[in-house]
Amino acid sequence: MAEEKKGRAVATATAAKIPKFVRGNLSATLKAKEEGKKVAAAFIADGQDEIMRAMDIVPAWGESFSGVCAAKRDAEKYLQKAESDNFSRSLCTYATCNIGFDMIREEQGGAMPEGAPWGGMGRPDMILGNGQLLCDPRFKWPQATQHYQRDVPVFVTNMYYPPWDPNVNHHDQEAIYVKYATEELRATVKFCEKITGKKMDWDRLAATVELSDKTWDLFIDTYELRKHIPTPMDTGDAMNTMVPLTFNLGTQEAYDFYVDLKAELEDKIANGVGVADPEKYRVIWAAGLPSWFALGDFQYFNSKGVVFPVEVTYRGCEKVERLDLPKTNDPLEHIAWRWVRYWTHWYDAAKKRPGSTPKVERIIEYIEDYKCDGAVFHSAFSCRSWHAGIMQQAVTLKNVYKDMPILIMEGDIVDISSYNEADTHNRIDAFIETLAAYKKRQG
Amino acid sequence: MTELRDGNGLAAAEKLYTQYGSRARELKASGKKVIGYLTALGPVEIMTAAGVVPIRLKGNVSEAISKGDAYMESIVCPFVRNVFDAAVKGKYDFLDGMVLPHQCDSIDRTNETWSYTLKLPYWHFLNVPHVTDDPSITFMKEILRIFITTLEKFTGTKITDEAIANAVKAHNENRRLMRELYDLRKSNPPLISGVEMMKVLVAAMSLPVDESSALIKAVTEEVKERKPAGDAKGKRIMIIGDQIDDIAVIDAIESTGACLVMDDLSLGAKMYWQDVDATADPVQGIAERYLRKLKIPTTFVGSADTYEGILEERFGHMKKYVNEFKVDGAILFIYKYCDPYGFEVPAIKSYIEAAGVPVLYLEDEYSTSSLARVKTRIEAFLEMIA
Amino acid sequence: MDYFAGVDIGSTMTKVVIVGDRIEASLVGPTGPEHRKLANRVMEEALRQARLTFEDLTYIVATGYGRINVPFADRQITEITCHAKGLHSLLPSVKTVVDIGGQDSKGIKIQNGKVMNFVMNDKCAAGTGRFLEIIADSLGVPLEKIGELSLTAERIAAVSSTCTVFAEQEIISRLAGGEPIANLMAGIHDAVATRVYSLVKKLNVEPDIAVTGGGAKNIGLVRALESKFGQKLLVPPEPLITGALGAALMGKDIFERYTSEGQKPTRSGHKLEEATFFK
Amino acid sequence: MAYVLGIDVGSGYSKAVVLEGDEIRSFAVIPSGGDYREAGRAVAEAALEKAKLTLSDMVRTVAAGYGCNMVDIAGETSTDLSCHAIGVHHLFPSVRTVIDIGAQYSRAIRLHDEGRIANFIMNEKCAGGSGKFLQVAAHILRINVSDIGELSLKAQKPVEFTTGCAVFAESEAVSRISEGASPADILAGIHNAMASKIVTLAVRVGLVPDYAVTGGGAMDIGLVKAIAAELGTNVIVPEIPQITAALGAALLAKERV
Repeated sequence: MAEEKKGRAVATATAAKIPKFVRGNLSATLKAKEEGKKVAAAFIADGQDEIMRAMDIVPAWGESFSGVCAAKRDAEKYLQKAESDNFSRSLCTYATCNIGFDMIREEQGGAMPEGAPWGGMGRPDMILGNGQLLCDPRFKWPQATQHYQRDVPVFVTNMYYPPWDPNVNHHDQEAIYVKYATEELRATVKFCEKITGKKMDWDRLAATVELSDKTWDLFIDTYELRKHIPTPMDTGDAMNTMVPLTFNLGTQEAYDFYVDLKAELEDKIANGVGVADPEKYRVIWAAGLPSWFALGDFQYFNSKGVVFPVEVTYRGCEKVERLDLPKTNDPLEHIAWRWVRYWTHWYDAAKKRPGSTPKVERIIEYIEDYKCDGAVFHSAFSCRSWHAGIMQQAVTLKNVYKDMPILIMEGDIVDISSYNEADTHNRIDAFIETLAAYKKRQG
Repeated sequence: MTELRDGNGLAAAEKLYTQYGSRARELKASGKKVIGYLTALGPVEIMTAAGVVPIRLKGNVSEAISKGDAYMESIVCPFVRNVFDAAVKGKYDFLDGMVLPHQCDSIDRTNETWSYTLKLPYWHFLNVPHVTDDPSITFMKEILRIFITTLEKFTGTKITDEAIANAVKAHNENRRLMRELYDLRKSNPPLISGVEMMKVLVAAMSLPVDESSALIKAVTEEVKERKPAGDAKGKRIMIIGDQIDDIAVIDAIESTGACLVMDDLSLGAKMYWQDVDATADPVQGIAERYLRKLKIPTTFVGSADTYEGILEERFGHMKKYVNEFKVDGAILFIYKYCDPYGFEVPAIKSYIEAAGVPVLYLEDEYSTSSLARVKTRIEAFLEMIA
Repeated sequence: MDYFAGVDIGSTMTKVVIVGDRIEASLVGPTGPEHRKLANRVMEEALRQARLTFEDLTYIVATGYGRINVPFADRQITEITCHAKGLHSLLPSVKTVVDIGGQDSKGIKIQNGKVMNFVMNDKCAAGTGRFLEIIADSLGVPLEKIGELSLTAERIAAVSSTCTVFAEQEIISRLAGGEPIANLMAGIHDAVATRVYSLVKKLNVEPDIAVTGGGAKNIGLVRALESKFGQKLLVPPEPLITGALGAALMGKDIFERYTSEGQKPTRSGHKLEEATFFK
Repeated sequence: MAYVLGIDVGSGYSKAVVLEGDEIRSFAVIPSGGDYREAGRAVAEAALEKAKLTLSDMVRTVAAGYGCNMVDIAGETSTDLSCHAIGVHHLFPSVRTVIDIGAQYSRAIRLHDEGRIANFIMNEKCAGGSGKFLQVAAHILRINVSDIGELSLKAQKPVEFTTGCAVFAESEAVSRISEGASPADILAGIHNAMASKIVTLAVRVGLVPDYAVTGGGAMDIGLVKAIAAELGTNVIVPEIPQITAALGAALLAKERV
């Protein structure tokens, strides 16, 4: 029922530390002033994490804050505020929720909106956008925000990777993309130096990049423990445990978090503790951001013996050695290579399977490695970037696994008006029955 | 195509508008290769230089999306969905290939849906950047060169810089001619109606550049002959939006006695106001035009020091139009699910209103299903500014 | 004495108002495919009320969703302009009008009877009277009762789906889940009020605020709107007829403007007849 | 002889089937109204009465459908999707794709050879293509839903509907009527609009013949014809298309005996 707050689906003790991370990141934006630090409104997976960390710039994660508003079912008033100035209800609700919040704060002369979740988010000194392939709001949202915070400078960089084309060898294009991304990152550094009035400490940046490489590796090592049957950790948890990687990359805390998580998972495996008991079906969360206001649905799956040992969403990294990055002494060029190679990591595999695509190859790899019986996609209506193209992925997947059950759920990341619990559970039940029939046939 | 005689330019445009793509179909039958493309970012100069027939794709606002829904999400831009639906239904069965320029998520994220569903012999995704700094220009040149090579591979003929330079000349001329026709809208009442103009704009984007230029010339000569008729009471309206490629909305405006005198549409002024500079390396000029000159919301602009300055960079051209074409009111017509335009609405609206021009903001699908409602809004807006 | 008629054909109701130096007659009849062509019947009835003949009418203005279907009207004007006009004549202090009709919800900013700005709901039935109709219908509660019913709620049972059809289903299952009908009614009124409020908020809202249209007859909705706007809302005595009244008054203005210039306004010349294209 | 009972409590109607062995001993269909628990009881009683039996004669009872969790007289529950699959397979073993048109949802269900559910798609945020469309049509034309099918067959030139939304189809229909479209043309237009939406769902689960159309919508001959035309092949319609899920539930109960 809409008015009940859903508890997050957290099975691991380590994941319970996540709210601290999120609160910490929010309060950092509030404390920055007195600590003499600059705050940058920033977006996840924009390749700028290490630059900010190395320059003591405090990131204000709009997506995170909107997610918190959604999880607390507190977003509607901000969505409406944005709507009142003609922002369409069909736009990215991460953005409109944040913009609505900013609008209220600006109207109050900077005073925090009353009842802002977890104390709210601080006013930025700069906005770092990225007109990259990840989504349009990453450069439109900063523009829209600047309309209400006219004194806040906006810098938008651009990082691309070669588009998928089965008839083209993307390796021939990598150099162009890496050169471009490196120059764009360099421009980001220049902008940050201008705003902070500090010079970049290149050794510190190199060290930060090294730390995030280590974090990437540790993250994958940790998550690959979930291959174990029964799986010790579910996607419901992963929607929490992604926080350090996604929002705190390049910090020791992030690294340490996964040390703890890894230890806990190893312990669970040793004691044969699984997410669901008994574990009946293993399903991949194949694409899509979750409905932050309905994370409890993962528990609903688990309660019926369905577990998600793996998800594509928020697994924003790979074992660095698997990317086999060319050696370079320029940390920015290293980030660029890591960027291009990560986003094109499944291209070669896709070439080997006519009719396939890299996105689908990634899903196939996980289905095989994690022994999955089915796939669930989530399509959020307000976010084209992650959710347009899902039907195509599902179709392509069906060509490989003929009768494997696939469920495409529809909802949103923030806007609860798209959600009907009874209806969602009804679909989940039917999906589980298709899983049953499928497993039976598999024998 | 129908021979252009004096005084039948508009009739020819009408025919090409109602039977969209008929000329490309003819040319295909005569052995030409036809390449479809989406949006104002399709580098027509290069396609022309390659000797293929470029046609900018449109949908059909009065046809409900059906077959396409089996492959493409309904959260995708309704324009893109409608064009895709038309393609799936075989309306563009004469295409040899397609070029999808990276304008927005709705195009980028459906690239595979398009290519894997339509399975055309030639396919290219042109990865146009969203920012305009020098590294981006260099990058744009690189991807244009990649585009050129794939076209060469497909057609089996080299695309010389000379051919590109000539194509640039032809398209600059085409744009000059269209601006000349736009000038005839400055009189009061305008010599050419918004509905007629829309038909010409649509017809023009379905033709090889020389035929397009010939058509525009013929229309201009025909329209020049007209004498400014009657006393002009009708309000002078400007429409702003992306690809509005049907007369339905324009007719809704003009049937109330107002006249559409100017646009900032992606198949109108946005297309025809900026030429390609003749540069030593012709690709340089093309890169600069598409990246730095085109005023579209998917290209980030923000180099000015003040926000006011940035607004001028982004929307200043609209203020010029307002003055040059004596605009009384502006209609901002945005498609649902369009992030690039959607996030600009408050900025554009307040900017134009600050210029003393009332703005009606309409958000709709690429469909006539709600035309009656849209019409009521437009009429009320005109009653309001009367 | 000159008499002016306004005909407002909405998606669910047809309204006719005749004015001389006062309101001579005002009538509300249903609109349906077979009714709306019979605007002439409603007009005949109104004339009978006013003891007038069609020939006594000096000028007729049609408004509303079906305004083009009134052959005997001399002029068509949108309901937005007419609502502003009509309401201003009834409640001169009002600066913001919230009109909740069968298919449309509107917000109108007015200044001495003129439209300064307006907004209309997009092609979504949420936040329109139709939403309430469908819900009332599916729960078998008479439409005129749901407002009262909602006021007896001990709490507002929030309804999450905005889409009319799915909200209907959500409510049915919530009802089955034991949620009292009154709470759910409060929930849907709150939902409609919320949609209408965020729509009207696009105007810079100034008091006094009035509610018109079928929605204004729903006390539950008016209360819900008041809690959103955080102030008392005015409701005209006959909230359904403001559009038709405005149309009649617009006709009066047009006529007087012409005569002051020594001209006669052009009439449609149609007799009081059905819209011919229905035959 | 062992009797089992299958109940399907849908958002529009509730259905019950009493099974004797493999034979349908009796069935009942009643409007669900607000209270699913009550609807479940009532429809079961109606069916039992026809069979001159009581609940105590039932060895097992399975409830399915939107309100199945409310039905207290059932031993266990299942989703109506699987039950449709089982019910249809029982009646027509050759069917691989079931198109079910309910009051608010339309669904395409793919069946395994042995009649289990392999895949399914339902209309999501949009009620276009659902029975709601027909209710709306009946509402504006002031006719009974049951008369729609026959009337639609008289269409001269079906109206082209541009909206998919059931609620706004109403305003579109009204304006088409005002443009002179006949009720038959409107209905045929609505059927075509629904059919193309529904078949789109079927495409998404993978078109595999034979096709069966079930649910209240299947009682609309005009709609069934439109769907067949859109599919370009014949479709099978059960004698009593509304009760396939209830039948499936009963079969499930029998299986579990």
